[in-house]
Amino acid sequence: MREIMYREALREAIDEEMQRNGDVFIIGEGIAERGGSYKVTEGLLAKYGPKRVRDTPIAEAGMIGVGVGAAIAGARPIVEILYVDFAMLGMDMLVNQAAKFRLMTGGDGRVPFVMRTQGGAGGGVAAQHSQSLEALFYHIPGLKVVMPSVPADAKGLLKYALRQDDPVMFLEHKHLYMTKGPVPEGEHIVEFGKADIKRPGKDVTIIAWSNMVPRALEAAAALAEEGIEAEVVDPRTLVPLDKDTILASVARTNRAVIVQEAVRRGGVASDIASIIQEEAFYDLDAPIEIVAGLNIPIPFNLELEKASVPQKDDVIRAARRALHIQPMAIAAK
Amino acid sequence: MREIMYREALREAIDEEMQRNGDVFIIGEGIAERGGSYKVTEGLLAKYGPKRVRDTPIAEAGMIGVGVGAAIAGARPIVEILYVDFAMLGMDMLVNQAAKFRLMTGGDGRVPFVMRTQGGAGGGVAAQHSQSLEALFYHIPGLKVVMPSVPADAKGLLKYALRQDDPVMFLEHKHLYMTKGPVPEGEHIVEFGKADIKRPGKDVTIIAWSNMVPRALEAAAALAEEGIEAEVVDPRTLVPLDKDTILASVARTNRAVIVQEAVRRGGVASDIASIIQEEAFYDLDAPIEIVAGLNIPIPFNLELEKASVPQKDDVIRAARRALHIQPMAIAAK
Amino acid sequence: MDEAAKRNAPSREFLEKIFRTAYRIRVFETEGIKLYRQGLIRGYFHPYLGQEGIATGVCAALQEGDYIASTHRGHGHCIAWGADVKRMVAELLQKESGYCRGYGGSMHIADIARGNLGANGIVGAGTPLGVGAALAAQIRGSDAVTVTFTTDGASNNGTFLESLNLAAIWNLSFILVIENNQYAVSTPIEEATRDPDLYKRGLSIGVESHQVDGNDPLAVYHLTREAVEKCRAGKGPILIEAKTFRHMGHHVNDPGKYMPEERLAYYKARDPIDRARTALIEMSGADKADIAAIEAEIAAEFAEAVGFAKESREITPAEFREFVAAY
Amino acid sequence: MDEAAKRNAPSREFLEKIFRTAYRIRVFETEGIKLYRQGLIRGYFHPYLGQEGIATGVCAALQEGDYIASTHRGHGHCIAWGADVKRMVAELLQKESGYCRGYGGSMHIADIARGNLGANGIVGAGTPLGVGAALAAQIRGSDAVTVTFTTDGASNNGTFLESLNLAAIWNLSFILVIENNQYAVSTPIEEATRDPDLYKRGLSIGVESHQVDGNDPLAVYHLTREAVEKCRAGKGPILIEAKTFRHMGHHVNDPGKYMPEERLAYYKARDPIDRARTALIEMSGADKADIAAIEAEIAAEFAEAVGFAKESREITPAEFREFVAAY
Ligand SMILES: Cc1ncc(C[n+]2csc(CCOP(=O)(O)OP(=O)(O)O)c2C)c(N)n1
Ligand SMILES: Cc1ncc(C[n+]2csc(CCOP(=O)(O)OP(=O)(O)O)c2C)c(N)n1
Ligand SMILES: [Mg+2]
Ligand SMILES: [Mg+2]
Repeated sequence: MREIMYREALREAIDEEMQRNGDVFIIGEGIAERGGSYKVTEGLLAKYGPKRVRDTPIAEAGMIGVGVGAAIAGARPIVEILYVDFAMLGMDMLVNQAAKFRLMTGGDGRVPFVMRTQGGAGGGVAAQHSQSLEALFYHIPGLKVVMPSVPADAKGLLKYALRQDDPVMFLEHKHLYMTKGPVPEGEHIVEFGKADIKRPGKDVTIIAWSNMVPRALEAAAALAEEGIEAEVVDPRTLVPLDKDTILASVARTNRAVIVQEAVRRGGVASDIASIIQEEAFYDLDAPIEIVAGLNIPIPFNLELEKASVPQKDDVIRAARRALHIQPMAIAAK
Repeated sequence: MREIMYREALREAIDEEMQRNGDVFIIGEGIAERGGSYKVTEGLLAKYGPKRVRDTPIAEAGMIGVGVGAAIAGARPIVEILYVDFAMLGMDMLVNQAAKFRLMTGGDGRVPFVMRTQGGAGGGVAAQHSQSLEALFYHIPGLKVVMPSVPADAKGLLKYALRQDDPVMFLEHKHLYMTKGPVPEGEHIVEFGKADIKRPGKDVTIIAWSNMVPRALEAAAALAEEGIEAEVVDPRTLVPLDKDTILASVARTNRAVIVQEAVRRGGVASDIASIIQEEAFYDLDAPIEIVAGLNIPIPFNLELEKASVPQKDDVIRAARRALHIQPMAIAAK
Repeated sequence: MDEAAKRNAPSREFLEKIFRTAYRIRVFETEGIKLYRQGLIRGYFHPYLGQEGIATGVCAALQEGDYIASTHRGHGHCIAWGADVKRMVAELLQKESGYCRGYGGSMHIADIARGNLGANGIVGAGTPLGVGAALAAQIRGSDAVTVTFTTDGASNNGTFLESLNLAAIWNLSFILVIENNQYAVSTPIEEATRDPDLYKRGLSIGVESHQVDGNDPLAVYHLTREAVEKCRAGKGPILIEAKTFRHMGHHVNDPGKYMPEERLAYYKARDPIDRARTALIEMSGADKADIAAIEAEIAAEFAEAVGFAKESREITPAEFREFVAAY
Repeated sequence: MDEAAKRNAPSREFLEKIFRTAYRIRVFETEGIKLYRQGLIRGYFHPYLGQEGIATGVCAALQEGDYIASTHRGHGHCIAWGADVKRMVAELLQKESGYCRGYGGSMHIADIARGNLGANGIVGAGTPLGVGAALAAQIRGSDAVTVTFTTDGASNNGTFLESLNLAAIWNLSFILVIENNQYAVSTPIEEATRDPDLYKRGLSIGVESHQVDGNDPLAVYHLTREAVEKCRAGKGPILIEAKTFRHMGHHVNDPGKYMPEERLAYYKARDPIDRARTALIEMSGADKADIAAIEAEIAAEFAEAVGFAKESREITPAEFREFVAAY
């Protein structure tokens, strides 16, 4: 299969869905004339014209709110927010409007709205441009939360998102845009709520999403050299969450490591851990390990930034702990 | 000791701290002339004048932002937000400014800012006026999260909050304002990070905060009639969290039930569960039970509202499950 | 007949429609408050009493296919938009036959199918939502106009600037109607902003903006009609500030003591219902009996709605479980 | 000497200070870009090139005890406020001796102790923060004035309306300086709003508002001085829109091809550094040698700062662990 970049896969999804459905449109800062800060929307203005591809002023609450309104009126907006950090300006529209509309209207009102944005640390963009905020959306009933780790999932999930009637927080990662992978041409759909086993293994289950998937895979490769076969499970969508695949994997391996870039306190990893211990308590041979960001804003200094988010070695160490391999033993090995 | 209402305890704390420190001031919608929607601020305008007690327009982002700015400049603002739901309008100021300022300035910048607000369901105020959103603040490093359940804690914690140099999310509960309890007069301080055992017991640990504390206590009383001695632990502050008291209790009881009014998915209960299973795995004789709100916005209909948040019986059932008491057995009893 | 002539000689049918709408709102609120005091309605109830002229005049200038978005004080907009009073009362009584099946209540009544995007419990939120509907209409090439009813309070909120500015740069068919009732709960507008003439804010960002007496349903209608026509001709958005005053406190349980008596008396003397009634009598020749018949009919309609709502059932636990499963 | 006379005959000392400040910013940005291209600076770097006249003129009108709040394009404000260039460069190089010990970087340089509330990575956020500082000053009975530097882009953001309105109702000693450089990244202001004269938005909410040529440091100074005096007399807040233009793209890696050449040429011909230099020469009699000496001194100062920064150490893991423990 041809290999394309994550950002190209996203563009292809938008392009195909705009072609397929005249109700799909996209707004965002610099997404039209300039093709977007991550070049996801390059070429769309030329192809679909200024009605359906629009630049906006710097007004995140307004953009998101207008998107939600358009969705309520039956259109299918994509609102691109440059950094997930800036989505905080539009939280009311997400939390109190988009997420609640369906219930508040007794089911009649639907909000086929997609917010695309990106998060994650790396490159010294500091505390206000580096967060991983999926937990905030995850906690709000009514929002779907999608975090693709590879180009094929990016395309398939975005196409699926654009056919849903509920608001979708589509969270990309700044470090994945230029990563490449095989992506089917044309109609390629990845349904929500279906985890993907990115690497099979029998000794320990590593659950990771977004940019932590490549990191978990590196760790798994390193663990394999020690004879440990880690299974890497990528939920792909956090809401809905594919509990079945996670629990089935843990039932096989009896050990779980959850890796998230977001800070440890109150992250999605905690929730997944709470589910595993609740539903697979008797499967577990060791405490569930959570590898997560430190409980701090991301520092500018590159070394400190690196120290603030999980690295390959952190995952390896956690897997060993889950397998009761003492640091001593490792050192001796 | 004299008994006063939760709202009176809050007022006393503000009053005493305003008296003590001329840098303390309060702003909010209707808090000055009208004395606040919950009468917490009654009388303060007359006593401290319009410079330190101010009504604001309906501009939550502005109010919070202005409070944060004043704090950076060394004052000690209290910003009252009518409903925690409305704090979503000011999320950027909380998440990207207040919480991050200390780190971004390498420690020089401090933000002695207190946001007082209230949450919780009850009384048919529907989806946009009923949320319990502590998990959103809990996940943001740099914010302290305080949730008093009784008048004495309300006073002591608020006084302590007004002497801290970091931003505090002081989350009250709409159903607690008129509850009464003993409150020491004058200097009464409750430090952050010290859980309170609201009822001692040896069979099961029930962790609950805010309005779930009275509910947990009712459940504990009912359980006692069945011969089950539940210990009710109230963390009082979620950030910082008193892990030690929680873990020590679980080490004694070997069973934990966590009760939160907020929705189940991604709530603080999940995080506490993740900590207990991580640090007290071998103490646990049963999966940690989480009793939480349904994963939906709160409906208007009173019956549905009630069905959406934990009730006494839900806590009782969870405690029994944690003790491996089968529903059958109960029915037979 | 040109607009000016029409203005001077509106049809009896039209005048009757205006009066009926305004009066229907008045009855709904007055009787609704009684139901509230009987404990049949829970949660918040923000009466539209005194402001009926605005919803009435604005909605009379709109047509099928248009959209409206409303506020926490939304009953009037809903009724003026032609909602079924039965389903409204049923919603307030948290019944399954209500507009939101009892899930929403007073602050969330919506009628999506017919283009009412709903009341809103968040002050200011209706503005971006309305601009969004106008954007959807523009993208679809429809000539629909969207009206957001908003408030003086919301005009000091960031959504006001952000969304009206978006509507302006995109030339959307959007009309923002500020119901300036001069209070946000107990805070008078003079304490909330230096310049209580809110239409100026539209001018400052290049939006055609007007001020009107919100207690005059016909004046509101005529101004809105012109605005609607301009919008359909691609000359939107337009801002209309309608000055008005509540007849009572902020919500049912607010005595509203802070409202100065003379000011209240001034506005009560300019009651929009009286003006609609007088217009109907003076401009179309309707007599007292005609009026009495209409009023009786509307009262009966409300009584019937209460009966309907009381007899309606609530959502069952099974239905609720099914609903919850989607989350 | 009254203000008008002073305006025509500013002292050599004053003119030299203006030139030094403007030139210091110019050197900082020009040389800083080189460090960036060498890979010594990471993350974002938004040069203030072309806009130096604004920070220079505004800060010259302030005094110790006043506050400023800045933007993502904040180096110039920081320098004009008298920051130590050594500690600024050290911050950009993520060193422990930097203003934020390397935790903040370009977008977060602050100097709390001296009343600089900091640059900000969130467009528009400096406005409420600045209003807050002004509020704190008022409560304390201090006569401090707070200036927030903001942008054309931020003027379409809700924080603009909300916070300026709060400053207005509370008569705060607050000056909002909009640096209207007519672009938000690649989006021209004409596409972001209908009326590019942003000062009108202040007028619409009753705030005294002015427009000034942002490329003229002395004009900016004089206008700000008047505004500061009014503020100290309790007549704040005041809005100043300073028109200007960037000399290059949005950040170091943006070629800025979308900026029309003639417009760029127009503004480059009105370069604020040239104007400050010319003023110093023409109004105070400084000669080429004097100028050359100042320029050499500032260049040396920057070179020294780079040396200082390079030799400085980074935060140690132990220090970091201690820092983290507070969270
Ligand atoms: C964002 C937000 N802040 C505060 C409230 C609480 N609240 C409800 S109505 C109201 C006053 C509204 O005044 P105004 O906007 O002028 O509308 P009016 O009630 O006069 O119709 C307030 C403060 C709210 N619902 N939403
Ligand atoms: C709230 C927010 N939205 C978007 C951005 C991304 N961003 C950084 S600078 C910029 C353009 C800013 O333009 P303007 O406000 O006019 O300031 P200028 O760069 O011209 O100084 C944008 C969109 C941001 N930092 N913050
Ligand atoms: Mg009002
Ligand atoms: Mg700009």
